[in-house]
Amino acid sequence: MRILYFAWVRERVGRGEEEIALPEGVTTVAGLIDHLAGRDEGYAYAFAERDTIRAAIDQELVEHDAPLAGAREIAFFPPMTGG
Amino acid sequence: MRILYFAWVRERVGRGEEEIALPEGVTTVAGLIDHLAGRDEGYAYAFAERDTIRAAIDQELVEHDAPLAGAREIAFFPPMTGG
Amino acid sequence: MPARISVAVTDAPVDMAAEIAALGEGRADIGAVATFTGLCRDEGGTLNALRIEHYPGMAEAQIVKVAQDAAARWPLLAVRIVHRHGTIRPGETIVFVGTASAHRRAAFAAADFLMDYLKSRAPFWKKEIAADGTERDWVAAKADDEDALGRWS
Amino acid sequence: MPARISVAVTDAPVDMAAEIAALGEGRADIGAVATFTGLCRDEGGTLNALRIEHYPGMAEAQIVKVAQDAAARWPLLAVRIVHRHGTIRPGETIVFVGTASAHRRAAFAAADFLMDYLKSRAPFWKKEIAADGTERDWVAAKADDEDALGRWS
Repeated sequence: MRILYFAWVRERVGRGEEEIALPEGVTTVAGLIDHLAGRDEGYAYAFAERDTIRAAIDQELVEHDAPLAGAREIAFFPPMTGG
Repeated sequence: MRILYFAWVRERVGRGEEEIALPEGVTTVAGLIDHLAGRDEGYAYAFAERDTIRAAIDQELVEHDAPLAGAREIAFFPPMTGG
Repeated sequence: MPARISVAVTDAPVDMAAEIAALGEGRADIGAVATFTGLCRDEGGTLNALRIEHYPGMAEAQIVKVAQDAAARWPLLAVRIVHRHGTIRPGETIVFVGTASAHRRAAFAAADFLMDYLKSRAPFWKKEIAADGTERDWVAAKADDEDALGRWS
Repeated sequence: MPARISVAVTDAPVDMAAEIAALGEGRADIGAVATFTGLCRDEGGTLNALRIEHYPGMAEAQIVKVAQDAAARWPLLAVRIVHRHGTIRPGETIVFVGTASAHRRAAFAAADFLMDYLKSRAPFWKKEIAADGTERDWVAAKADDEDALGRWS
Protein backbone atom coordinates (compact mmCIF):
# COMPACT_ATOMS: atom_id res chain seq x y z
CA MET A 1 0.00 0.00 0.00
CA ARG A 2 1.31 3.41 -0.97
CA ILE A 3 1.24 6.18 1.62
CA LEU A 4 1.67 9.86 0.78
CA TYR A 5 2.38 12.77 3.11
CA PHE A 6 1.95 16.47 2.37
CA ALA A 7 2.93 19.84 3.87
CA TRP A 8 3.89 19.72 7.57
CA VAL A 9 2.90 16.06 7.86
CA ARG A 10 5.49 15.35 5.16
CA GLU A 11 8.12 17.49 6.89
CA ARG A 12 7.54 15.83 10.26
CA VAL A 13 7.63 12.21 9.04
CA GLY A 14 10.65 13.13 6.91
CA ARG A 15 9.43 11.72 3.59
CA GLY A 16 6.82 12.35 0.93
CA GLU A 17 5.82 8.76 0.27
CA GLU A 18 6.50 5.16 1.15
CA GLU A 19 5.20 1.65 0.52
CA ILE A 20 4.02 -0.30 3.54
CA ALA A 21 2.58 -3.71 4.20
CA LEU A 22 -0.51 -3.25 6.30
CA PRO A 23 0.00 -4.96 9.71
CA GLU A 24 -2.65 -7.44 10.77
CA GLY A 25 -5.45 -5.80 12.72
CA VAL A 26 -5.08 -2.40 11.02
CA THR A 27 -8.34 -2.01 9.10
CA THR A 28 -9.25 1.70 9.26
CA VAL A 29 -7.61 5.07 8.68
CA ALA A 30 -7.57 5.62 12.47
CA GLY A 31 -5.87 2.26 12.96
CA LEU A 32 -3.24 3.15 10.38
CA ILE A 33 -2.60 6.50 12.11
CA ASP A 34 -2.10 4.65 15.44
CA HIS A 35 0.33 2.30 13.76
CA LEU A 36 2.33 5.07 12.06
CA ALA A 37 2.39 7.30 15.18
CA GLY A 38 4.10 4.46 17.06
CA ARG A 39 7.01 4.26 14.66
CA ASP A 40 9.31 7.04 15.86
CA GLU A 41 9.42 10.60 17.18
CA GLY A 42 8.88 12.19 13.78
CA TYR A 43 5.77 10.15 13.03
CA ALA A 44 4.50 10.69 16.58
CA TYR A 45 4.91 14.47 16.13
CA ALA A 46 3.23 14.41 12.69
CA PHE A 47 0.15 12.64 14.06
CA ALA A 48 0.09 14.29 17.51
CA GLU A 49 -2.92 16.51 16.83
CA ARG A 50 -4.89 13.66 15.41
CA ASP A 51 -8.14 15.57 14.84
CA THR A 52 -6.48 18.05 12.50
CA ILE A 53 -5.09 15.36 10.19
CA ARG A 54 -7.03 14.90 6.95
CA ALA A 55 -6.95 11.64 5.05
CA ALA A 56 -7.69 10.58 1.48
CA ILE A 57 -8.08 7.07 0.11
CA ASP A 58 -7.38 6.79 -3.59
CA GLN A 59 -7.61 10.60 -3.85
CA GLU A 60 -11.00 10.92 -2.17
CA LEU A 61 -11.33 12.65 1.21
CA VAL A 62 -12.44 10.21 3.92
CA GLU A 63 -13.19 10.28 7.64
CA HIS A 64 -10.88 8.51 10.11
CA ASP A 65 -13.32 5.63 10.51
CA ALA A 66 -13.10 4.75 6.80
CA PRO A 67 -12.07 1.12 6.08
CA LEU A 68 -8.78 0.52 4.26
CA ALA A 69 -9.97 -2.59 2.43
CA GLY A 70 -9.16 -2.32 -1.28
CA ALA A 71 -7.23 0.95 -0.93
CA ARG A 72 -4.17 1.41 -3.13
CA GLU A 73 -3.10 4.91 -2.04
CA ILE A 74 -3.59 6.61 1.35
CA ALA A 75 -2.64 10.24 1.87
CA PHE A 76 -2.28 12.21 5.10
CA PHE A 77 -2.11 15.99 5.24
CA PRO A 78 -3.06 19.10 7.25
CA PRO A 79 -6.24 21.09 6.60
CA MET A 80 -6.03 22.51 3.10
CA THR A 81 -5.12 26.16 2.49
CA GLY A 82 -5.56 26.58 -1.24
CA GLY A 83 -7.58 29.21 -3.05
CA MET B 1 -35.97 75.43 -17.11
CA ARG B 2 -34.52 72.62 -19.20
CA ILE B 3 -36.49 69.40 -19.48
CA LEU B 4 -34.99 66.14 -20.79
CA TYR B 5 -36.79 63.00 -21.90
CA PHE B 6 -35.29 59.55 -22.35
CA ALA B 7 -36.23 56.19 -23.91
CA TRP B 8 -39.95 55.69 -24.49
CA VAL B 9 -40.83 58.92 -22.69
CA ARG B 10 -38.69 60.72 -25.31
CA GLU B 11 -40.30 58.80 -28.17
CA ARG B 12 -43.83 59.53 -26.95
CA VAL B 13 -43.36 63.26 -26.36
CA GLY B 14 -41.52 63.44 -29.69
CA ARG B 15 -38.40 65.27 -28.49
CA GLY B 16 -35.34 64.74 -26.33
CA GLU B 17 -35.29 68.11 -24.63
CA GLU B 18 -36.92 71.49 -24.42
CA GLU B 19 -36.85 74.73 -22.45
CA ILE B 20 -40.00 75.71 -20.61
CA ALA B 21 -41.11 78.56 -18.41
CA LEU B 22 -42.66 77.05 -15.31
CA PRO B 23 -46.36 78.03 -15.13
CA GLU B 24 -47.53 79.65 -11.91
CA GLY B 25 -48.76 77.10 -9.37
CA VAL B 26 -46.47 74.31 -10.62
CA THR B 27 -44.08 73.72 -7.72
CA THR B 28 -43.37 69.96 -7.64
CA VAL B 29 -42.37 67.18 -10.01
CA ALA B 30 -45.94 65.81 -9.83
CA GLY B 31 -47.32 69.26 -10.70
CA LEU B 32 -44.99 69.48 -13.70
CA ILE B 33 -46.10 66.04 -14.88
CA ASP B 34 -49.76 67.17 -14.67
CA HIS B 35 -48.92 70.27 -16.65
CA LEU B 36 -47.00 68.38 -19.35
CA ALA B 37 -49.58 65.58 -19.63
CA GLY B 38 -52.20 68.20 -20.50
CA ARG B 39 -50.29 69.50 -23.51
CA ASP B 40 -51.24 67.02 -26.23
CA GLU B 41 -51.83 63.35 -27.00
CA GLY B 42 -48.12 62.47 -27.12
CA TYR B 43 -47.38 63.99 -23.73
CA ALA B 44 -50.55 62.44 -22.29
CA TYR B 45 -49.42 59.02 -23.57
CA ALA B 46 -45.88 59.50 -22.22
CA PHE B 47 -47.13 60.27 -18.74
CA ALA B 48 -50.16 57.95 -18.73
CA GLU B 49 -48.67 55.38 -16.36
CA ARG B 50 -47.58 58.04 -13.94
CA ASP B 51 -46.23 55.69 -11.25
CA THR B 52 -43.71 54.17 -13.61
CA ILE B 53 -42.15 57.51 -14.58
CA ARG B 54 -38.84 58.30 -12.88
CA ALA B 55 -37.64 61.84 -12.42
CA ALA B 56 -34.29 63.48 -11.78
CA ILE B 57 -33.59 67.07 -10.75
CA ASP B 58 -30.14 68.30 -11.71
CA GLN B 59 -29.12 64.68 -12.34
CA GLU B 60 -30.24 63.33 -8.96
CA LEU B 61 -33.13 60.87 -8.70
CA VAL B 62 -36.10 62.38 -6.87
CA GLU B 63 -39.60 61.36 -5.82
CA HIS B 64 -42.63 62.94 -7.45
CA ASP B 65 -43.26 65.16 -4.42
CA ALA B 66 -39.87 66.84 -4.78
CA PRO B 67 -40.00 70.67 -5.06
CA LEU B 68 -38.82 72.29 -8.28
CA ALA B 69 -37.47 75.43 -6.61
CA GLY B 70 -33.93 76.14 -7.79
CA ALA B 71 -33.89 73.31 -10.35
CA ARG B 72 -32.06 73.95 -13.62
CA GLU B 73 -32.60 70.58 -15.33
CA ILE B 74 -35.48 68.12 -14.90
CA ALA B 75 -35.41 64.72 -16.59
CA PHE B 76 -38.21 62.20 -17.08
CA PHE B 77 -37.63 58.58 -18.04
CA PRO B 78 -38.85 54.98 -17.63
CA PRO B 79 -37.41 52.61 -15.03
CA MET B 80 -33.76 52.06 -15.84
CA THR B 81 -32.57 48.89 -17.58
CA GLY B 82 -28.79 49.21 -17.58
CA GLY B 83 -26.28 46.69 -16.35
CA MET C 1 -6.26 54.11 2.26
CA PRO C 2 -9.45 55.08 0.39
CA ALA C 3 -10.57 52.90 -2.51
CA ARG C 4 -9.35 53.99 -5.94
CA ILE C 5 -12.59 54.51 -7.87
CA SER C 6 -12.61 54.75 -11.63
CA VAL C 7 -15.68 54.95 -13.88
CA ALA C 8 -16.17 55.16 -17.64
CA VAL C 9 -19.29 55.50 -19.78
CA THR C 10 -18.31 54.82 -23.36
CA ASP C 11 -19.51 53.70 -26.77
CA ALA C 12 -16.23 51.86 -27.44
CA PRO C 13 -15.72 48.12 -26.88
CA VAL C 14 -14.33 47.16 -23.48
CA ASP C 15 -10.76 45.84 -23.34
CA MET C 16 -11.15 43.30 -20.54
CA ALA C 17 -7.43 42.57 -20.28
CA ALA C 18 -6.63 46.25 -19.78
CA GLU C 19 -9.42 46.67 -17.25
CA ILE C 20 -8.28 43.77 -15.14
CA ALA C 21 -4.63 44.75 -15.29
CA ALA C 22 -5.50 48.30 -14.22
CA LEU C 23 -7.33 47.05 -11.12
CA GLY C 24 -4.20 45.62 -9.56
CA GLU C 25 -1.60 47.81 -11.19
CA GLY C 26 1.44 48.81 -9.19
CA ARG C 27 0.33 47.40 -5.86
CA ALA C 28 0.87 44.14 -4.00
CA ASP C 29 -1.64 44.52 -1.16
CA ILE C 30 -4.57 43.16 -3.22
CA GLY C 31 -5.48 39.60 -2.32
CA ALA C 32 -8.82 39.36 -4.10
CA VAL C 33 -10.30 40.64 -7.34
CA ALA C 34 -13.91 39.94 -8.27
CA THR C 35 -15.28 40.90 -11.65
CA PHE C 36 -18.64 40.81 -13.33
CA THR C 37 -19.20 41.19 -17.04
CA GLY C 38 -22.66 41.61 -18.51
CA LEU C 39 -22.79 40.55 -22.15
CA CYS C 40 -25.24 41.02 -24.99
CA ARG C 41 -26.96 37.69 -25.80
CA ASP C 42 -28.27 36.85 -29.26
CA GLU C 43 -31.52 35.41 -27.85
CA GLY C 44 -31.34 32.29 -29.96
CA GLY C 45 -30.30 34.19 -33.08
CA THR C 46 -33.27 36.58 -33.01
CA LEU C 47 -31.31 39.60 -31.80
CA ASN C 48 -29.09 41.70 -34.04
CA ALA C 49 -28.02 44.23 -31.41
CA LEU C 50 -28.94 46.19 -28.34
CA ARG C 51 -29.13 49.96 -28.60
CA ILE C 52 -28.45 51.57 -25.24
CA GLU C 53 -29.58 55.11 -24.54
CA HIS C 54 -28.15 56.94 -21.54
CA TYR C 55 -28.36 60.25 -19.70
CA PRO C 56 -24.92 61.78 -20.21
CA GLY C 57 -23.47 63.30 -17.07
CA MET C 58 -26.02 61.70 -14.76
CA ALA C 59 -24.91 58.21 -15.85
CA GLU C 60 -21.32 58.82 -14.76
CA ALA C 61 -22.41 60.61 -11.58
CA GLN C 62 -24.77 57.82 -10.50
CA ILE C 63 -22.19 55.13 -11.13
CA VAL C 64 -19.59 57.02 -9.08
CA LYS C 65 -22.16 57.41 -6.30
CA VAL C 66 -22.91 53.68 -6.26
CA ALA C 67 -19.18 52.91 -6.24
CA GLN C 68 -18.66 55.27 -3.29
CA ASP C 69 -21.52 53.56 -1.45
CA ALA C 70 -19.82 50.20 -1.99
CA ALA C 71 -16.48 51.57 -0.80
CA ALA C 72 -18.16 52.84 2.37
CA ARG C 73 -19.62 49.40 3.10
CA TRP C 74 -16.63 47.17 2.36
CA PRO C 75 -12.85 47.65 2.73
CA LEU C 76 -12.14 47.98 -0.99
CA LEU C 77 -8.80 48.94 -2.49
CA ALA C 78 -10.08 49.61 -6.02
CA VAL C 79 -13.33 49.75 -7.98
CA ARG C 80 -13.54 49.98 -11.75
CA ILE C 81 -16.85 50.23 -13.61
CA VAL C 82 -17.33 50.58 -17.36
CA HIS C 83 -20.79 50.89 -18.89
CA ARG C 84 -21.36 51.06 -22.61
CA HIS C 85 -23.98 52.98 -24.54
CA GLY C 86 -24.78 52.96 -28.24
CA THR C 87 -25.03 49.85 -30.40
CA ILE C 88 -23.84 46.60 -28.86
CA ARG C 89 -23.63 43.31 -30.73
CA PRO C 90 -24.18 39.82 -29.29
CA GLY C 91 -21.09 38.66 -27.42
CA GLU C 92 -19.96 42.22 -26.63
CA THR C 93 -19.68 43.61 -23.12
CA ILE C 94 -22.46 45.87 -21.82
CA VAL C 95 -21.08 46.42 -18.36
CA PHE C 96 -17.88 45.56 -16.52
CA VAL C 97 -17.51 45.77 -12.75
CA GLY C 98 -14.24 44.99 -10.99
CA THR C 99 -13.55 45.17 -7.27
CA ALA C 100 -10.27 44.67 -5.44
CA SER C 101 -9.79 44.04 -1.74
CA ALA C 102 -7.39 42.36 0.66
CA HIS C 103 -9.92 39.55 1.17
CA ARG C 104 -12.40 37.69 -0.98
CA ARG C 105 -15.65 38.24 0.92
CA ALA C 106 -15.50 42.02 0.47
CA ALA C 107 -14.61 41.79 -3.23
CA PHE C 108 -17.48 39.39 -3.99
CA ALA C 109 -20.11 41.22 -1.97
CA ALA C 110 -19.19 44.60 -3.41
CA ALA C 111 -19.34 43.38 -7.03
CA ASP C 112 -22.75 41.80 -6.40
CA PHE C 113 -24.01 44.99 -4.71
CA LEU C 114 -22.70 47.19 -7.52
CA MET C 115 -24.49 45.17 -10.19
CA ASP C 116 -27.78 45.25 -8.27
CA TYR C 117 -27.58 49.02 -7.93
CA LEU C 118 -26.39 49.72 -11.47
CA LYS C 119 -29.34 47.73 -12.84
CA SER C 120 -31.93 49.88 -11.10
CA ARG C 121 -30.21 53.20 -10.43
CA ALA C 122 -27.98 54.04 -13.38
CA PRO C 123 -29.79 55.91 -16.18
CA PHE C 124 -29.44 53.51 -19.13
CA TRP C 125 -32.25 52.07 -21.25
CA LYS C 126 -32.01 49.13 -23.62
CA LYS C 127 -33.83 48.72 -26.90
CA GLU C 128 -33.65 45.48 -28.86
CA ILE C 129 -32.87 45.46 -32.56
CA ALA C 130 -34.23 42.29 -34.23
CA ALA C 131 -32.21 40.08 -36.56
CA ASP C 132 -33.97 41.69 -39.55
CA GLY C 133 -32.84 45.15 -38.39
CA THR C 134 -36.24 46.37 -37.15
CA GLU C 135 -36.57 47.95 -33.73
CA ARG C 136 -38.29 45.94 -31.07
CA ASP C 137 -39.70 47.52 -27.95
CA TRP C 138 -37.73 48.87 -25.02
CA VAL C 139 -36.57 46.22 -22.59
CA ALA C 140 -38.89 46.29 -19.56
CA ALA C 141 -37.45 46.69 -16.07
CA LYS C 142 -37.83 43.56 -13.97
CA ALA C 143 -39.53 43.70 -10.57
CA ASP C 144 -36.85 41.21 -9.49
CA ASP C 145 -34.14 43.77 -10.13
CA GLU C 146 -35.81 46.40 -7.95
CA ASP C 147 -36.51 43.76 -5.29
CA ALA C 148 -32.85 42.74 -5.30
CA LEU C 149 -31.93 46.04 -3.66
CA GLY C 150 -33.69 44.82 -0.50
CA ARG C 151 -30.81 42.36 -0.04
CA TRP C 152 -28.54 45.24 0.94
CA SER C 153 -30.65 47.24 3.40
CA MET D 1 -26.87 22.02 -22.45
CA PRO D 2 -24.42 20.86 -19.76
CA ALA D 3 -21.88 23.34 -18.45
CA ARG D 4 -18.50 23.31 -20.20
CA ILE D 5 -16.09 22.59 -17.33
CA SER D 6 -12.39 23.20 -17.69
CA VAL D 7 -9.76 22.88 -14.96
CA ALA D 8 -6.01 23.42 -14.84
CA VAL D 9 -3.44 22.95 -12.09
CA THR D 10 -0.25 24.59 -13.21
CA ASP D 11 3.00 26.18 -12.11
CA ALA D 12 2.84 28.74 -14.93
CA PRO D 13 1.50 32.31 -14.53
CA VAL D 14 -2.20 32.79 -15.32
CA ASP D 15 -3.23 34.94 -18.29
CA MET D 16 -6.44 36.43 -16.87
CA ALA D 17 -7.59 38.07 -20.07
CA ALA D 18 -7.17 34.84 -22.01
CA GLU D 19 -9.06 32.92 -19.33
CA ILE D 20 -11.98 35.32 -19.44
CA ALA D 21 -12.05 35.38 -23.23
CA ALA D 22 -12.07 31.57 -23.33
CA LEU D 23 -15.13 31.47 -21.05
CA GLY D 24 -17.35 33.12 -23.63
CA GLU D 25 -15.57 32.02 -26.77
CA GLY D 26 -17.68 31.16 -29.79
CA ARG D 27 -21.06 31.50 -28.17
CA ALA D 28 -23.59 34.30 -27.82
CA ASP D 29 -25.94 32.84 -25.21
CA ILE D 30 -23.84 33.99 -22.25
CA GLY D 31 -25.26 37.03 -20.50
CA ALA D 32 -23.16 37.00 -17.36
CA VAL D 33 -19.57 36.17 -16.48
CA ALA D 34 -18.35 36.36 -12.89
CA THR D 35 -14.71 35.86 -12.02
CA PHE D 36 -12.66 35.69 -8.89
CA THR D 37 -8.90 35.99 -8.74
CA GLY D 38 -6.93 35.28 -5.61
CA LEU D 39 -3.57 37.04 -5.60
CA CYS D 40 -0.40 36.74 -3.59
CA ARG D 41 -0.03 39.77 -1.27
CA ASP D 42 3.34 41.09 -0.11
CA GLU D 43 2.13 41.52 3.48
CA GLY D 44 3.55 44.99 3.82
CA GLY D 45 6.80 44.05 2.09
CA THR D 46 7.60 41.18 4.48
CA LEU D 47 6.74 38.41 2.01
CA ASN D 48 9.03 37.32 -0.79
CA ALA D 49 6.81 34.54 -2.16
CA LEU D 50 4.34 31.80 -1.41
CA ARG D 51 5.34 28.22 -2.08
CA ILE D 52 2.31 26.08 -2.78
CA GLU D 53 2.46 22.31 -2.40
CA HIS D 54 -0.29 20.20 -3.93
CA TYR D 55 -1.40 16.60 -4.28
CA PRO D 56 -1.07 15.91 -8.02
CA GLY D 57 -4.01 14.06 -9.45
CA MET D 58 -6.25 14.58 -6.46
CA ALA D 59 -6.00 18.37 -6.85
CA GLU D 60 -7.42 18.25 -10.39
CA ALA D 61 -10.02 15.64 -9.44
CA GLN D 62 -11.29 17.59 -6.43
CA ILE D 63 -11.53 20.82 -8.41
CA VAL D 64 -13.50 19.09 -11.17
CA LYS D 65 -15.80 17.59 -8.52
CA VAL D 66 -16.46 21.02 -6.97
CA ALA D 67 -17.12 22.47 -10.44
CA GLN D 68 -19.59 19.68 -11.19
CA ASP D 69 -21.34 20.35 -7.88
CA ALA D 70 -21.69 24.02 -8.84
CA ALA D 71 -23.03 23.11 -12.29
CA ALA D 72 -25.63 20.87 -10.66
CA ARG D 73 -26.83 23.73 -8.43
CA TRP D 74 -26.93 26.60 -10.91
CA PRO D 75 -27.69 26.82 -14.64
CA LEU D 76 -24.11 27.43 -15.72
CA LEU D 77 -22.89 27.50 -19.31
CA ALA D 78 -19.18 27.35 -18.52
CA VAL D 79 -16.83 27.02 -15.57
CA ARG D 80 -13.09 27.59 -15.72
CA ILE D 81 -10.79 27.09 -12.74
CA VAL D 82 -7.02 27.49 -12.68
CA HIS D 83 -5.00 26.85 -9.54
CA ARG D 84 -1.28 27.37 -9.32
CA HIS D 85 1.30 25.47 -7.39
CA GLY D 86 5.01 26.11 -6.93
CA THR D 87 6.53 29.52 -6.20
CA ILE D 88 4.25 32.53 -6.50
CA ARG D 89 5.39 36.13 -6.15
CA PRO D 90 3.39 39.04 -4.72
CA GLY D 91 0.95 40.34 -7.32
CA GLU D 92 0.71 36.98 -9.10
CA THR D 93 -2.47 34.94 -9.36
CA ILE D 94 -2.91 31.95 -7.04
CA VAL D 95 -6.35 30.93 -8.19
CA PHE D 96 -8.74 31.99 -10.95
CA VAL D 97 -12.41 31.02 -11.01
CA GLY D 98 -14.71 32.03 -13.86
CA THR D 99 -18.38 31.19 -14.28
CA ALA D 100 -20.67 31.93 -17.22
CA SER D 101 -24.44 31.82 -17.23
CA ALA D 102 -27.39 33.41 -19.00
CA HIS D 103 -28.11 35.47 -15.89
CA ARG D 104 -26.03 37.22 -13.25
CA ARG D 105 -27.37 35.68 -10.05
CA ALA D 106 -26.22 32.17 -11.03
CA ALA D 107 -22.80 33.35 -12.18
CA PHE D 108 -22.14 35.26 -8.95
CA ALA D 109 -23.41 32.56 -6.60
CA ALA D 110 -21.49 29.80 -8.36
CA ALA D 111 -18.18 31.71 -8.26
CA ASP D 112 -18.67 32.43 -4.55
CA PHE D 113 -19.51 28.76 -3.86
CA LEU D 114 -16.52 27.53 -5.87
CA MET D 115 -14.09 29.68 -3.91
CA ASP D 116 -15.51 28.54 -0.56
CA TYR D 117 -15.12 24.90 -1.55
CA LEU D 118 -11.71 25.26 -3.16
CA LYS D 119 -10.37 26.88 0.02
CA SER D 120 -11.32 23.92 2.21
CA ARG D 121 -11.53 20.95 -0.14
CA ALA D 122 -8.80 21.22 -2.75
CA PRO D 123 -5.48 19.69 -1.63
CA PHE D 124 -3.11 22.68 -1.71
CA TRP D 125 -0.98 23.98 1.14
CA LYS D 126 0.72 27.36 1.33
CA LYS D 127 4.06 28.12 2.93
CA GLU D 128 5.32 31.67 3.27
CA ILE D 129 8.82 32.66 2.19
CA ALA D 130 10.01 35.78 4.05
CA ALA D 131 11.58 38.80 2.35
CA ASP D 132 15.03 37.56 3.45
CA GLY D 133 14.44 34.21 1.70
CA THR D 134 13.90 32.12 4.84
CA GLU D 135 10.93 29.81 5.12
CA ARG D 136 8.17 30.82 7.47
CA ASP D 137 5.64 28.35 8.78
CA TRP D 138 2.79 26.80 6.84
CA VAL D 139 -0.25 29.03 6.51
CA ALA D 140 -2.86 27.83 9.01
CA ALA D 141 -6.37 26.96 7.83
CA LYS D 142 -8.98 29.43 9.07
CA ALA D 143 -12.01 28.22 11.01
CA ASP D 144 -13.91 30.90 9.04
CA ASP D 145 -13.15 29.10 5.79
CA GLU D 146 -14.52 25.81 7.03
CA ASP D 147 -17.54 27.60 8.51
CA ALA D 148 -18.21 29.30 5.17
CA LEU D 149 -19.28 25.96 3.70
CA GLY D 150 -22.35 26.10 5.94
CA ARG D 151 -23.66 28.92 3.73
CA TRP D 152 -24.35 26.40 0.98
CA SER D 153 -26.07 23.54 2.79
